[in-house]
Amino acid sequence: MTLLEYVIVGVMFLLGIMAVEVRNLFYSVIFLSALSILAAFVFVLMRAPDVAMAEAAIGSGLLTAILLFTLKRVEGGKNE
Amino acid sequence: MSYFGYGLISVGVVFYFLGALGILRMPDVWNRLQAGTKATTIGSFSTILGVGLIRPEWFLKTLVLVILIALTNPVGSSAIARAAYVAKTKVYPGTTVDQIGSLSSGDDER
Amino acid sequence: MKKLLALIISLALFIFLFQLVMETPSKLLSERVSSRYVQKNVLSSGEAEETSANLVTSVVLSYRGLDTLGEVTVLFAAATGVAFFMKNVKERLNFLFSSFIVQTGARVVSPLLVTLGIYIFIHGHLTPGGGFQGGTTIAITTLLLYVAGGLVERKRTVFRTLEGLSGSVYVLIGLMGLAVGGAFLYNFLPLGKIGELFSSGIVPVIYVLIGIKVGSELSNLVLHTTGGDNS
Amino acid sequence: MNLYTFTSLLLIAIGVYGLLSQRHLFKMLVSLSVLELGVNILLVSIGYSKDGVAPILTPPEQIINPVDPLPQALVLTAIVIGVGTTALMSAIIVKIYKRTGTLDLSSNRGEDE
Repeated sequence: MTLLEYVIVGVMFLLGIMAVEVRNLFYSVIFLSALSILAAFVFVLMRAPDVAMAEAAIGSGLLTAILLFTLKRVEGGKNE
Repeated sequence: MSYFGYGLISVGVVFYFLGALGILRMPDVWNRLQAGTKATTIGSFSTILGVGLIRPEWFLKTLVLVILIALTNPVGSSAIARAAYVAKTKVYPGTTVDQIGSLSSGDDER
Repeated sequence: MKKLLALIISLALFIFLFQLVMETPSKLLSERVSSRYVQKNVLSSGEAEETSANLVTSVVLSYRGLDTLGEVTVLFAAATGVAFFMKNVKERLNFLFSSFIVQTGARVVSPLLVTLGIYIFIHGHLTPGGGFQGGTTIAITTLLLYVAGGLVERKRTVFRTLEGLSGSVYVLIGLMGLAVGGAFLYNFLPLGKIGELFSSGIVPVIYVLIGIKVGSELSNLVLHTTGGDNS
Repeated sequence: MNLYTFTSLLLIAIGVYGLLSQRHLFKMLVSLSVLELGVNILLVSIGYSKDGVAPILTPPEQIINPVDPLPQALVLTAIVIGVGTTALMSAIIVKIYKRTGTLDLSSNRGEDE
């Protein structure tokens, strides 16, 4: 159980750094979505099932969709 | 009854392993998608039904879950495959048949 | 150079917050603010705040009911802002992968998803879930129908009407509590026993209203974000 | 101080680092989302105790040692409002792109000086 927690925390740290640092904006949104799913899992481990349901539905569904729609409107963003 | 459930869970684990192996070994996007989707659909079916057989009071809920997975999983994989085709992903050179290209060569832009 | 400076600043912030959290003592259960909501028995049917089985629902709708009204209003303000900024954006987003299979699948799955959302917010005071989660599920159904080829383009006035209606009824129930019991959002319905569907007074009613409001609000927000003719 | 509080502090630091170092508006939006996620996990982890149970009453017995439900209720509404504010920010970003043609903050610095 504790090994699982350490692995999840490590992966969350890596995903956060990747989401902030990666050049391609599309990859950035996808890493943010994966981070949200892992955060929902952490909420389940913290015995907060209500918050986990809201986070899983919003972080993986609505937030990703809204960010991708924005990205498509600004034509890929042209980062540098 | 519960031994049968454990047997179903073991079958599901084997299918999950085969799916992961297929994702690692297959050459391009569509082959990997096919391996992953087919194997994990059967794996999820037998795992969830096995849990429902071990705890008989949950059996109806697991049946609903199986029906939902049967409805959504093929649709999702077909959407991913079509998106990969539209985005002109690289195709494995051994591929010989391109049915979408021969069917809708003109109106690809919709 | 600038990245190095940002790294130093964020590391300093991290160390500062770490010290702050380390020195905060962890409280016992009896010293918490929420201990009154926690220590309750299934068999008793006591005060108004003690009869919903989900403690989070009890805190959201009994202890902070007025706050929840304010938060739903903030969501409404955000949706209005999105509609204002996207007003002149004419072109719609097109999805090349909205094939026949996806459309049929969306048509089959969407009633099941709406049913799931309604189940979640009706049982919000008994099981995990509630108005916010159910509303989000309904908004995701709207998103699915949009991605599958614009099947919900005509439903905008329905969403707008539902959203305004549920918000008005929320305020109306609060005012009825003010008239009956002398406090805004006073729990004036019969309370019942913990664990049954018709228990804990006005809490399930308000949670259903919040579910409808959040669902239509987020659906409107998604439809505004995708642009097109907002009318 | 448990592991989840540590995680949340790491995420907050990553978000602040992204806000300070990135010069692209969309990346700043993503950084702000990471920061918001960290703050949510921090709030829930304050109420977490190691041997607590989920704050849902199940019919047979009384609840013995639950985790604190107050931060959970706070975070529940904060998440739903967070998606509204993120959508508002992305709408403003689209408007800025339509007006100026770029989202890079370092390229149009000369206009407002």
